[in-house]
Amino acid sequence: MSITLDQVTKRYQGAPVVNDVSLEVAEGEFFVLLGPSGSGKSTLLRAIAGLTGVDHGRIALHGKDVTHISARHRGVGLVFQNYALFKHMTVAENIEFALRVRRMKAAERRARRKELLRLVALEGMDDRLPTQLSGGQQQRVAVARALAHKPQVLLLDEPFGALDAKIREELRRTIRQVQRELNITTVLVTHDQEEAFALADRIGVMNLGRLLETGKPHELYATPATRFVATFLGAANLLLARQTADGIRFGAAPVDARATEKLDGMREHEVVAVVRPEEIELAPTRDKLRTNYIGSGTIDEIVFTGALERMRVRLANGGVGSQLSTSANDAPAILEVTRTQHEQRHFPLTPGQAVAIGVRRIHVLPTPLSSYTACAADKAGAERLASHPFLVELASRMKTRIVTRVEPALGSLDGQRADKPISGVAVIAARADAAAQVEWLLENGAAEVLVLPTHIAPPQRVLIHWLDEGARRPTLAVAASLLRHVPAEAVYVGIMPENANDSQRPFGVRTLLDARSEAQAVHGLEMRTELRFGAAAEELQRQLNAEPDQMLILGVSDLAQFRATCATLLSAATSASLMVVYQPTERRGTT
Amino acid sequence: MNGGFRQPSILPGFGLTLGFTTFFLSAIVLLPLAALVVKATSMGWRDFIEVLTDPRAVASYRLSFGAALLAALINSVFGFVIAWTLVRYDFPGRKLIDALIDMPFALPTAVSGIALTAVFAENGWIGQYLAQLGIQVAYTWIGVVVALTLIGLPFVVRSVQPALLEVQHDLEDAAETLGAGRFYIFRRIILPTILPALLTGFTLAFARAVGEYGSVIFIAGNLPLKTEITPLLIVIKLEQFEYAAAAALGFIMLIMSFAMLLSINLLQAWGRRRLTASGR
Amino acid sequence: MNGTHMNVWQSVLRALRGLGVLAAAALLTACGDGQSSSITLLNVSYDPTREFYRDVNAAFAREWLEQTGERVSIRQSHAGSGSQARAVIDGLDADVVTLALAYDIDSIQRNGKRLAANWQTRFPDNSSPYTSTIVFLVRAGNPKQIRDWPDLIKPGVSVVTPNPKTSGGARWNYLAAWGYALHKELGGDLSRLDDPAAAEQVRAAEAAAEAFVKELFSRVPVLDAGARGATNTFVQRQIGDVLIAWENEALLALRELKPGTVEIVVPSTSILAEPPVAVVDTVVDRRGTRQVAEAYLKFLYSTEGQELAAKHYFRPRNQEVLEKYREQFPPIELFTIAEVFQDWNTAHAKHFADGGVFDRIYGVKAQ
Amino acid sequence: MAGGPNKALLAEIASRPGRDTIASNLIKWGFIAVSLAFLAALLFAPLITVFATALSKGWQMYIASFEDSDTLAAIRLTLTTAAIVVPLNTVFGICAAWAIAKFEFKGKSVLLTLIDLPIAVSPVISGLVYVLLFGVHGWFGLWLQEHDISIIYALPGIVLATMFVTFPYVARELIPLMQQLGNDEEEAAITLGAGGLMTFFRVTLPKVRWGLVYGVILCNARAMGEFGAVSVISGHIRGQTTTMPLHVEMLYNEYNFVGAFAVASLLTMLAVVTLVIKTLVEWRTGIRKH
Repeated sequence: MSITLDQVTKRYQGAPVVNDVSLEVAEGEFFVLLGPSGSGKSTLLRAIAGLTGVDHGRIALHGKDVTHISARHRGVGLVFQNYALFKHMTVAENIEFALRVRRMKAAERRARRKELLRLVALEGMDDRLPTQLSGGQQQRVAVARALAHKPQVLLLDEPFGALDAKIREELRRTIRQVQRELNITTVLVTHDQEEAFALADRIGVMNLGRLLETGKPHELYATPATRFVATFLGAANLLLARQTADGIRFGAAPVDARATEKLDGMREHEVVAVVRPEEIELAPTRDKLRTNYIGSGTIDEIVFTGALERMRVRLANGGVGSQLSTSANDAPAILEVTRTQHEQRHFPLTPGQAVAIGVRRIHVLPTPLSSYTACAADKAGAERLASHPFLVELASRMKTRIVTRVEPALGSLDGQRADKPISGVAVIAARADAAAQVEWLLENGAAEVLVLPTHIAPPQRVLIHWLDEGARRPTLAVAASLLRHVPAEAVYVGIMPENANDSQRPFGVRTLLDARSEAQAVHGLEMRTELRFGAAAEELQRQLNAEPDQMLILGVSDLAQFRATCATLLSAATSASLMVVYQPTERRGTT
Repeated sequence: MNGGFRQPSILPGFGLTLGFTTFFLSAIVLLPLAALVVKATSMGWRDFIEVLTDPRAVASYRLSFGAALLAALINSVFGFVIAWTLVRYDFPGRKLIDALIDMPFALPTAVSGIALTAVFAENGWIGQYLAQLGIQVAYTWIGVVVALTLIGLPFVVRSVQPALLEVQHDLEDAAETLGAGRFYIFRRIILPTILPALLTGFTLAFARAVGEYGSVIFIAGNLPLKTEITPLLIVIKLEQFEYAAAAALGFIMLIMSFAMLLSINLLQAWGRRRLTASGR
Repeated sequence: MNGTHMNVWQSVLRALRGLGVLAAAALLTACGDGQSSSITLLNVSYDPTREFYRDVNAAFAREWLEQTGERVSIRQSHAGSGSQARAVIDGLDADVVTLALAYDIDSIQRNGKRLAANWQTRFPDNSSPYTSTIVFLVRAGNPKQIRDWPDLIKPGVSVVTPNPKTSGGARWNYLAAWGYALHKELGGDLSRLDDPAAAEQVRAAEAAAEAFVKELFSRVPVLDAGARGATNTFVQRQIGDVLIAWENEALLALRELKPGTVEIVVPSTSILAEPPVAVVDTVVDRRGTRQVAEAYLKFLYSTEGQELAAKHYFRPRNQEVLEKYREQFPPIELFTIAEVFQDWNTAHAKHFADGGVFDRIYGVKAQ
Repeated sequence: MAGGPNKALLAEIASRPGRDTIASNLIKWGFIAVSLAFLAALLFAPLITVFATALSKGWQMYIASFEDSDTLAAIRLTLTTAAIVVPLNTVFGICAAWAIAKFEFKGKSVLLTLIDLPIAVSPVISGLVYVLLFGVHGWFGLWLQEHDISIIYALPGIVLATMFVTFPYVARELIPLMQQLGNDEEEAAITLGAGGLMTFFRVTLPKVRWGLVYGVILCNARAMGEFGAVSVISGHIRGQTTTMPLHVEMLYNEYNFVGAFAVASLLTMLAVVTLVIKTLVEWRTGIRKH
């Protein structure tokens, strides 16, 4: 491996800007770090170059740990967004800088310089000053300069940011060509997905300091695992659906979903479906569709963009409430659709026209967190909860919605049931009888319950624990999903009984390692692990009290066990929020 | 007035501001200096030369210009170090020190002279230790250098400080990833970048020091041929009512300083043109 | 741009505007401040007389009010004697000048014609209402055993005196040393200077005097620009073993500066320093203040004026007052400028002008 | 103008591998030590001397020094002078900066040098030139005398000499700053229909206000502290034409060291004022950011 990052964390004033990033870049690979500004990608690049120290984790180049080696000895080439050429030196002097530092003989320097200038197509510019060159030429010089000392890896920090579109494309081609010719491992940082697709062998998408997903461009585009990647890599319609035994169901319309996974022994639940605009088919009537019908609608707006036609289609009643991008619950959903010239000719459309809508391909996100349902015994309580700042922030980051639900029977233990199953993440306010409410919600079909104290800040640290091994998978899935949207550190707390004997201890450590590797392998979640001894509830309570602004994700598979251990945890007034993940064992037990 | 004389620009106010500038400049600076020149030239060529080549005058040029040059050099080094420290490091009291740098401007020169003499005399706080080393500062040419260094210090620090603040960190980062050591970065990247500012500071410190009178006479010793500065010689001429001779000495100092300032300004204008030349 | 941001800026502008208004007001008051109802006199004097004239002014104003019923206020200007003379030449409207040496008033006469050539005869005693002489100030206990002029050029003695080129007082010091040497070489008979028969002897004596003064100045580590500067160098900085100073300066220093650390040594022979006073004719005539200006200077000769002079360590001309302060002013053999140097202009031309004796002893070539 | 380090940047640099070493700490503290030692010897020691002497006989004597009417007159004169000189030089500095920084014309370097020139002129000469102009024997002397106008040995002379000496400071601060900032925003304002004055007050001035404030502070400090030039032209009339620096010298020559250094210490307070202004405005702009 050419570049290996192992749980790299960098904090500024306590807040992590690069959060537990692990990554391997292969020899000769062109890797693109893609993310919005402030996602930590540039910081990560600077950490690889040695221009920023890391607070945690290791960085290795070609198998050699360079975490504590200064930038000047790392032997990387770095190209800056604003070129950073030495203005008082000529092109030749700029390029030879690294060679001069290494006391190379003048003749060799000259030869190397000529070679590099040929490589970046700037022959004969040797004696110019940077100010006499155009922006594109300057960046070429910067690339040549970064390559002069034959670095092991080439790092490019938004190298095209300051250039106009045409020169950008030209330079992009040059860089790709140079990279292929030298077969040099390259990491490029950009916020432009088109650029990433054009250049990358592999893309890593970063947000909020976390590396969310890595993969080949077309894989990431077709099967993203997260909402963020789905929407950041091109346009996407995010739709709420239910996964049933028959397939995906949008509102009333069941869709025969060949492309999606089976229910896999789980209960019927809410899922998030990604539908790319170009995967939507429009037809005059339902029977003219060659694909799965999901509903009907009217054309809202059409924009001509050359090769493609872009339009917004308002879904008719059938699809109401299933769309995530709008904040209002009962607003009619809008779908983005793009059509090719061919399709346009085949079925010309005008605004206001009614159409039948079909989908060619649906991708269901593996995330267990789909939407939030603020539950309270009365309307005011539910509304108050729905406008909780943290919840609102979380929902907007996840591009999902919050619905309110009034359940007068909430928390009553007299066996009164909810009239319809609770979907999405149930949210309740922290209060003395929260444990009973959680239990009631879990019994009524909720798979996750979020308990929110009135005043909390977004967590700096998220603790993860499950009371029973059976709850491990869903807990990790929820944690991974949540942590992609919260800039916090993840810590798995393993708890052994106080009186654990020596033979049990290695077992505990192994549990930790298993948990970590499963989180990494299955969910792409990097987390720390801590091993504690004592009673689970007390230990967790102690951990939560140790620092402010924490969150606990607790996996449960047995309600009796939950009641026994966590009633006190929930009734105690803490400043931490709690996410309970429920995986009933009885069904597992029966299979 | 602005035909081929200036390059066209859409900004207004050129005539007004340049007019006011030249008027004010003429009234406050050029007219009085013209009086000086006329006075100096009123004495006849032979006398003029005689006054300027008097061995005592020549000795005083050597001291005035030599000490001013030395002081400006010392300031260039230490002024840079101070500016660097103020810009690149954070330490308790930094802001206060930053504010105190301008002190030599506000302190009447006589006060600085008296205070410096008190500090550097053989029984002064610092002078007593230097005396043990056999170094006498007050009443020697070293004292002159010390006084002129104090006078010129703010010029260098205040010229270099903004330049250092502006040095792009990217440049240093680039140099570091290319394998340059810290001293190499300093020598090849930082120094060339701030050199114009340092040069300006040096020139101003030098120009100011050459003419300094108030603080120097207290610490210099004022022995003819040894520790007598040119401005003191001018005062002596005045005491003898030889206005023309005083003006002549003032004039020659002015010419030398002007030549120096002009050459530095031209050098910088040239440098700026070179670095911001076409190509956009 | 946001609100607070603008506010800061506006307050700066407001401050600048305020300054402008203040400036205008100041200009107006400055212009209106020409004449007040009472008579004002400007006495342009030199540095060491500040305290003395403060008392004189108060006493004279009282007396003038009693005699004439007019209020008079006297403004003082003090700086080096030479630069004060220059200021008057260049237009400083002094009603009276009270300077350190006649040469400076002569210069005013010569360069500006602002007073009559015979100014020095208009008041008694060469127009010098008080005198002083040159004495030595040494460290407490007189460790170097300095008693008289020859002791100043003993090995290891370091002398502090100001620069005769810039300080009027220093010229007295220089001339006192020169006069002493001549006096000694000529066997105490200064009248032989004018005796053509003794020309040979006088020439030898002059050579000896020059050698003496040269030796003396070779021991000077610091040539301060002014007399007070030299005193500070000697007393505060502890430079030198002996300070050559005016008697009044030495007495003042004894009282004002670190009492007990220095003492006065009176040499056997010294010069009679006569600080002259004069009315500036053109000014008093223009301003119509001649009467009060002359009364002011005459007041200096009155018993009260003489008492004040003695109090401020100047030797009074009035013998009765002098006797009263005898303790302060020990008898000393004094020679005058006229006896040794003819007059100030001659002395200045020979000794202090460029290429004169003083330049010569510092090795500057004669022109 | 002065400025401090960017703390976030410093923190990042300090975190770099290879930076948190003994060597870099040594260099850092070495630089600080050298700076402090140099400043201590050259700047702080004299400053402490000033304050130590001023306070050598206790606070009461220190305060009493300012009760003397001549001292008060000197302070008043100095403030008056500064109040006239600083605004005039500020206006000049702004005009000169606009003409020089915003336009390209021939002879710019010469003009720049002429503006710098007063720095290079010996203070003695700076005073003398006005004597040569306005003295009785000067160019305008006779005319002035006939019209009974006094310039030298009066406030106008002091103002002129001070103006000469402090002439370059505002311009020198502004010119490089405005040159560096370029013309883009002004040109944008003009194309949007703003007039020259509006462009200046709404676009240019807010950008360069720091340089301007600092230049004004410098100009003011220098105006209040000037000794040599004013000495030549003041006439030293007690309570009337003695500025603070001259008064300091006078008191010193009277062996009134406490009084002399008390007045001098007042002038050193200017640095404190600078600091306060700077901190105040930094604080206010700090509020703006949040």
